[in-house]
Amino acid sequence: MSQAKVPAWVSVGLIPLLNILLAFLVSGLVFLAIGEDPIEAAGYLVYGAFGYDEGIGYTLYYATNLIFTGLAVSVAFKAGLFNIGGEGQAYIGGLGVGLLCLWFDSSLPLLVIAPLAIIGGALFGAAWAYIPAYLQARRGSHIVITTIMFNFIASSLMVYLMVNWLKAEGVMSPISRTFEESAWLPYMHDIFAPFGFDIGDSPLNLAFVLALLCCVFYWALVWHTRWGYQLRTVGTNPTAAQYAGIDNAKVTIWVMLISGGLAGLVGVNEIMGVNHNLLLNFTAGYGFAGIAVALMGRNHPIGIVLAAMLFGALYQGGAELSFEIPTITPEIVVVIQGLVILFSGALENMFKGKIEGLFLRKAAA
Amino acid sequence: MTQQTHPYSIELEGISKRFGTVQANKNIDLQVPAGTIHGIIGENGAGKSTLMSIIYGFYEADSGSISIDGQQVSIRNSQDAINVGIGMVHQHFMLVENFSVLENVILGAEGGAVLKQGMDAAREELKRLEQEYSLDIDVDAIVEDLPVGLQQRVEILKALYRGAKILILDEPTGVLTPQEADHLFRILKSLKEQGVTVILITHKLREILASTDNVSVMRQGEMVAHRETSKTDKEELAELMVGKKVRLKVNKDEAKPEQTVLSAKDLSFFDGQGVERLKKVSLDLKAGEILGIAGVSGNGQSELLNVLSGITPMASGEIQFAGQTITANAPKNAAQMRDLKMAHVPEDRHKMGLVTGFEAYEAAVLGYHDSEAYNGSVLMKRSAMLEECNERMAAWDVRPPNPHLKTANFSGGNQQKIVIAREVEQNPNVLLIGQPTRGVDIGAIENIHEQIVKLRDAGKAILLVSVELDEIMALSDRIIVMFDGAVVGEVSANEADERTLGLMMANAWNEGQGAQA
Amino acid sequence: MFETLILILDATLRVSTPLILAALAGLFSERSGIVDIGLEGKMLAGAFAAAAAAAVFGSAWIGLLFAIAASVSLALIHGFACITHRGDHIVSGVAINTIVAGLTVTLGLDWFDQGGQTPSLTGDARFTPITFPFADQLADVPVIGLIYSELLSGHNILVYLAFAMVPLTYWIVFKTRFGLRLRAVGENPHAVDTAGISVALVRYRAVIICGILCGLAGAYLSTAHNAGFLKDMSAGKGYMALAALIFGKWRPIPVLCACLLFGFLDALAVRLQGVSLPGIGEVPVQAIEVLPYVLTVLLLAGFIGKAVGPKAIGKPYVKERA
Amino acid sequence: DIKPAVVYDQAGKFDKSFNEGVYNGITKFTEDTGIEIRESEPKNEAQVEQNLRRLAKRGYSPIVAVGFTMMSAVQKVAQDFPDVQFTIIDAVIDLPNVQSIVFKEHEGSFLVGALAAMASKTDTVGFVGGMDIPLIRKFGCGYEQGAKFITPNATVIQNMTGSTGAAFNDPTKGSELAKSQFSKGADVVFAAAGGTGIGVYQAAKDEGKLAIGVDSNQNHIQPGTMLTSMVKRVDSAAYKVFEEANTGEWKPGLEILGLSDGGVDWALDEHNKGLITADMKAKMDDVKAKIISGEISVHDYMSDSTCNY
Ligand SMILES: Nc1ncnc2c1ncn2[C@@H]1O[C@H](COP(=O)(O)OP(=O)(O)OP(=O)(O)O)[C@@H](O)[C@H]1O
Ligand SMILES: Nc1ncnc2c1ncn2[C@@H]1O[C@H](COP(=O)(O)OP(=O)(O)OP(=O)(O)O)[C@@H](O)[C@H]1O
Ligand SMILES: [Mg+2]
Ligand SMILES: [Mg+2]
Repeated sequence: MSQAKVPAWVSVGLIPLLNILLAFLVSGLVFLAIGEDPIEAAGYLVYGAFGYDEGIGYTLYYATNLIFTGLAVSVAFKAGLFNIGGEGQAYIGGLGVGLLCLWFDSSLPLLVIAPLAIIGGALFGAAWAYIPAYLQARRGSHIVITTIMFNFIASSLMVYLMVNWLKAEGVMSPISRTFEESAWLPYMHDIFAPFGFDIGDSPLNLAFVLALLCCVFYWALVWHTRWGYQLRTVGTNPTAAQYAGIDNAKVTIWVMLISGGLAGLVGVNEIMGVNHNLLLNFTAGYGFAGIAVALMGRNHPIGIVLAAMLFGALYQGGAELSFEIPTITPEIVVVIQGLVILFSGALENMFKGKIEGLFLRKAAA
Repeated sequence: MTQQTHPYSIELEGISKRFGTVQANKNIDLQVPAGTIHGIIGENGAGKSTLMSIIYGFYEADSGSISIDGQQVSIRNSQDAINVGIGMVHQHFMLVENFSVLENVILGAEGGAVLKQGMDAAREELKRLEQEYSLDIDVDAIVEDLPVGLQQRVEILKALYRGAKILILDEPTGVLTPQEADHLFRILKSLKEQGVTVILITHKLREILASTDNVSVMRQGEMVAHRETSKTDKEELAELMVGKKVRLKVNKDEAKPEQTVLSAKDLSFFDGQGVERLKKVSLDLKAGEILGIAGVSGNGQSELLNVLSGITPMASGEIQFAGQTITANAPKNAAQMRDLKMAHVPEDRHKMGLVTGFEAYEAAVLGYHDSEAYNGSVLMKRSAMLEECNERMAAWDVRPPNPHLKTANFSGGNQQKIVIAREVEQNPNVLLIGQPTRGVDIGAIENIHEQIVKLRDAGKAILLVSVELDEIMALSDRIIVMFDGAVVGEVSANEADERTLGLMMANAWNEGQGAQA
Repeated sequence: MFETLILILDATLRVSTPLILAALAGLFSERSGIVDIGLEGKMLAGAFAAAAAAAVFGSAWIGLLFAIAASVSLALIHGFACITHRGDHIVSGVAINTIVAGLTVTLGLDWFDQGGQTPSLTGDARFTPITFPFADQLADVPVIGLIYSELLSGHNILVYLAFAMVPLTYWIVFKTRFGLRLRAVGENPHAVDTAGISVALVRYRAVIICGILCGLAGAYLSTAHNAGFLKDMSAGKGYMALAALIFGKWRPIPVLCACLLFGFLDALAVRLQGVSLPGIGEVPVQAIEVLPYVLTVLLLAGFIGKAVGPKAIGKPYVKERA
Repeated sequence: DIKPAVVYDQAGKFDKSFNEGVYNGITKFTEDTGIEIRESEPKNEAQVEQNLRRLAKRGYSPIVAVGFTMMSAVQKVAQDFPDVQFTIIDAVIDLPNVQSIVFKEHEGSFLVGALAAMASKTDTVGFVGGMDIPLIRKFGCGYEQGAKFITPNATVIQNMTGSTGAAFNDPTKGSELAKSQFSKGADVVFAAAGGTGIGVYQAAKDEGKLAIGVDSNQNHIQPGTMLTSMVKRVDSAAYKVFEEANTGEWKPGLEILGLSDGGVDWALDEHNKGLITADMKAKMDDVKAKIISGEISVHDYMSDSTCNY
């Protein structure tokens, strides 16, 4: 509201940094509480995440999922919608990817299956977001609640389908048969190998590139197209949007379709890139983590990539940590995640007022 | 009624208050003699409400002191204020809408942890108060079902129920018809007779002159003058308020109306609760004229603008515009109406006219963002938008002329310029314009009025909605009055006078026989 | 047939107890305007604290105290974020759920070395069934006997407490001063403020009550219904409670009915498993499991009647615009 | 010396049942030989493979993978590390460097089914399975045969907890299922459901019925309520794997453990001896001998995916 403005580096740099720092500080206390040395743990964490080729690969592999869900949450956020259903949309997106791979893996080459599966995953994810979106837009149902419900429904649906229809012959767990290799998205290490680079065996695959492309898509869409303009108008001032002749309901629906589609792409990474079969629970909480990623990334693609890498590093570093120190469970990473959401999301105003006040007073003086 | 021990019922010294960088109150002194009605006037944003909210403990002052009956008191929250006998009727009512009148009145003064006995006692006490001040009301009615006039009574009852000796009313008549306002002033008078001190904020100099004993004037956060009401007049007060001589008249020639460009027939509209907000409204708008719509706010003017501009769909009726027939079954949305060259400056620029989070150049294309001028095949043309914004900022003297500044960071008047420039520069055939000068200072008002008249003289049709009768009378060539969602009268500008319009606004005008009682 | 029905209803009571407690918890919070998606986390924390303390001290009651303490602390964090710092209610709730999901397992592993579980609880470390007088003698009386001895008798204290909480909540919310202020603050906090009441204080009290009830729900899970804590044992019940709250339109009695309906469906799902229904055939368990969620969506879609919450819900109370 | 490692499945090593059995075995091995065993508890699919791979890379061998869920990961990693010895329990992988250990759970289940029928006063016994998979049906089918062997007109109520991995870790549901079976007249219930069993035993205790444990000897969990446990000696199997590796006798291929070699059995200890009369004990010894001798042939559900015997 002021003529005196808070410098940008304070509001997008200093304050978020302080919040994250605080989250890590409190995480350190948790380590102390369970009798572990937080410095040593941090050492393993960092080494596991960035210390060697394979570790970096894993970090980026986790980040891939988080970029998709982070973008998904964020794009809906831009239109003022809280899509908490990324988990279910990713789940159903994966179903789409899996079905296409199962149908076409023996008849089509990768070059055809890959785009098909990507579109399929996005469409399935989008379709799963459509119903909550429609209900929000046309009937005013609260999207937070409906998307949560749709997470549960997705999970029941998948169990039903896997157990009754998609389970492979002769295996115990409800997993589908493994796809033919023609439906495997190439691993990064396989892509680099011919050029003489050995980047270590990891699940990192071509879906990472797709994730980066999605960031560019997001950036162009939100800030450089008229759809993006409409979307931001609806998100910041729905009344003004109505005044401008923007159909709020339509925007709500299509932004949720995009959001669901982005979340659905998690399936490309997980199903086509890594597991090579359909299985249960491959979404592993990425949809929820996407909320934190979007928040921390300040709803900007570059921020989201950075935040996704941070969280990816936490996942991978956490796995390393619990591998090296078996008394630490990987769940501690979930705690850190939660603390990051708390401090940089819910408590974002804690320092904001004081610090901005400090700068404003300096500027006013 | 109360024993007066001190000449001043309330006394302020050096009150200051800052919101962020806005200095809303600057070192304010004020003395209100006991048992009087004290008026406070000032332009929008002068800091009147802020000052009153400080007295009532809603905001805490940055510095300064408050004395009640000569005793310095510390008021840090509303409870403190209530304890020293202050009651306040806020500009925006502070009522819980789905509570009954009784529940609203006892909120905060329940008289015990369990409601039952407190409620019964309150019922008795309210009966007494109602009789004493002739404040009739059904205490079991749900507040949201009551008309605003009665809701205001609930606010007054709330204050009296808590034994207020000082009653503050912040723009109580803004939402009332002149007749309801008269009733209010009778109530205030009887309160005064009972020894209650009343502080009254209003924009209407007429009311100040008619009912107060003293008047204080605020300008840009400062208290600039105090007058005994009997020793001042309209002109002096207006000048004190604005800080310079005010030309209350707009320069314009006789209108030369031409063909009808927009004609609405029997428009009806129902809101979300199913209340009929527009009742078969018909009007014709001609090229080259300004048609003013007068009325107390909330009588369907906003809804009319929204229906005409395509923002909300009509329930029934018909609009003829630009060779098109628009009906409930063949609706056009706001974007389509714009394509037909209808422009619209909405009543509320924050809520509707602007996206305050956008940079100015983005806000400057709101509604026209689909236009070819700003779009390539896929991406928007940022440079074109910026260039045009720069030009307009120069032409309309928007300050600061920075297209990258967040819209929120422009002052009210400059925000309004951005909106009006956007709509007028489209060279529309019809301009709908609501509250064009609300919250805009005198200098800017002149400018805006000039632009409106210029557009009319260029042969465009203008529909003007304003709750300021003065503005309506100064600008319009023809005036329609709305009441309760319907058109209740039409007069030409030459015939219009404040009294007739006021009565029409209260729906108390009967042609032929003049005013009812 | 009648006996089966009684037994299903009996199970319904057991299963819906944590839902009722959590939904009433949500009712207090949301009536005050604070959205609480963190019911899940608070319940889980309560379950963990109850089981851990009960395992250490050997007393379910001490466990209950710890459950309440843990849950109330989280409620205060939620309040600190949403009331004091005007944070987003949903983000805060998500954060709390995430932290608790990780922290319970982490602490559990550190303290008990059993893969994040607490030791199995026995004896006084659990709330055990209370048998009503003459329940056994009356068991054979037709109809009444069964209802009395099977359905009504033989639950633990927390079940009775949960059901007693419903009329109590009704009374508090609609018949007391606190209730009046609670409802008002959720509808129009400005009105409450200008009536000389501290908005923050009313809201903090509401979230504390919410914390207490979630603590009870958690303790029920780990020290009454089960005999120990298990990772993620709240299993979405917090979200279901939230759905029940909306389903019941933020009113105690309808909320109770919604919880009972969800509980009944759950109990039914257990018993319908593998059973072939006449005309339908074997219903997939998933179809029954998914019913509460689908019902909630249908309600929200307005097919069953629109759910309109407290008006100021989810909006931070700001006096001074920034 | 060998550098052995074990990878538990996602239920974790303290599941009071299957994984915990392995854990007990290796603890004993470490006590006996002083050889430390590297343990790892992956928490998701990606980590299973990651951890197997990392252990193999660091030169651990043999690496024991606990549970059928690890089958595909072991298959992949074993191919990439042909010099490392892998052992998988409960699944069969045909690779030159993989040893597969499976059990004749149907034989053990037959035994406890017989005991259940002997102890039942209502001639109705219950079975609560974990996840609905052929392996668990194999338990149920053996149990049913045993019960009907003793009481031909016995009623055997069977329920599965669910169709996902979570079904092995849902005591609340286990307790509800048990209660529903009790209400249908069952007075002995056998839980082959991992952590879910805890709820089943608790329900049995609360209602004064009998329960039968699984995998590890679970008699101590609710003494007086636990009629017996169908032990699947994963502990000794694991012990044996490491011992053989230590002495250089480890060899790939399929190993099937049943009653005859003590791979499965019923548990009798101080916790349940009060529940087992001399008669019952004698009868059980007789049945056991007959199965080993082949006089009783127990049908294996997994041989033809039906329970026709
Ligand atoms: N809560 C607030 N937060 C920030 N700024 C505020 C707040 N309330 C008022 N202001 C600012 O303080 C100044 C004085 O506002 P105030 O409401 O006191 O004016 P007013 O004289 O009552 O005007 P009006 O006649 O429009 O009611 C304005 O610039 C306004 O924008
Ligand atoms: N609602 C608001 N949100 C943010 N900032 C505001 C708001 N209202 C006012 N301001 C800020 O307060 C300053 C003063 O605003 P105000 O509207 O009182 O200006 P003014 O002095 O009346 O100017 P003008 O004559 O152009 O109306 C503006 O520069 C603007 O940045
Ligand atoms: Mg004001
Ligand atoms: Mg202004």
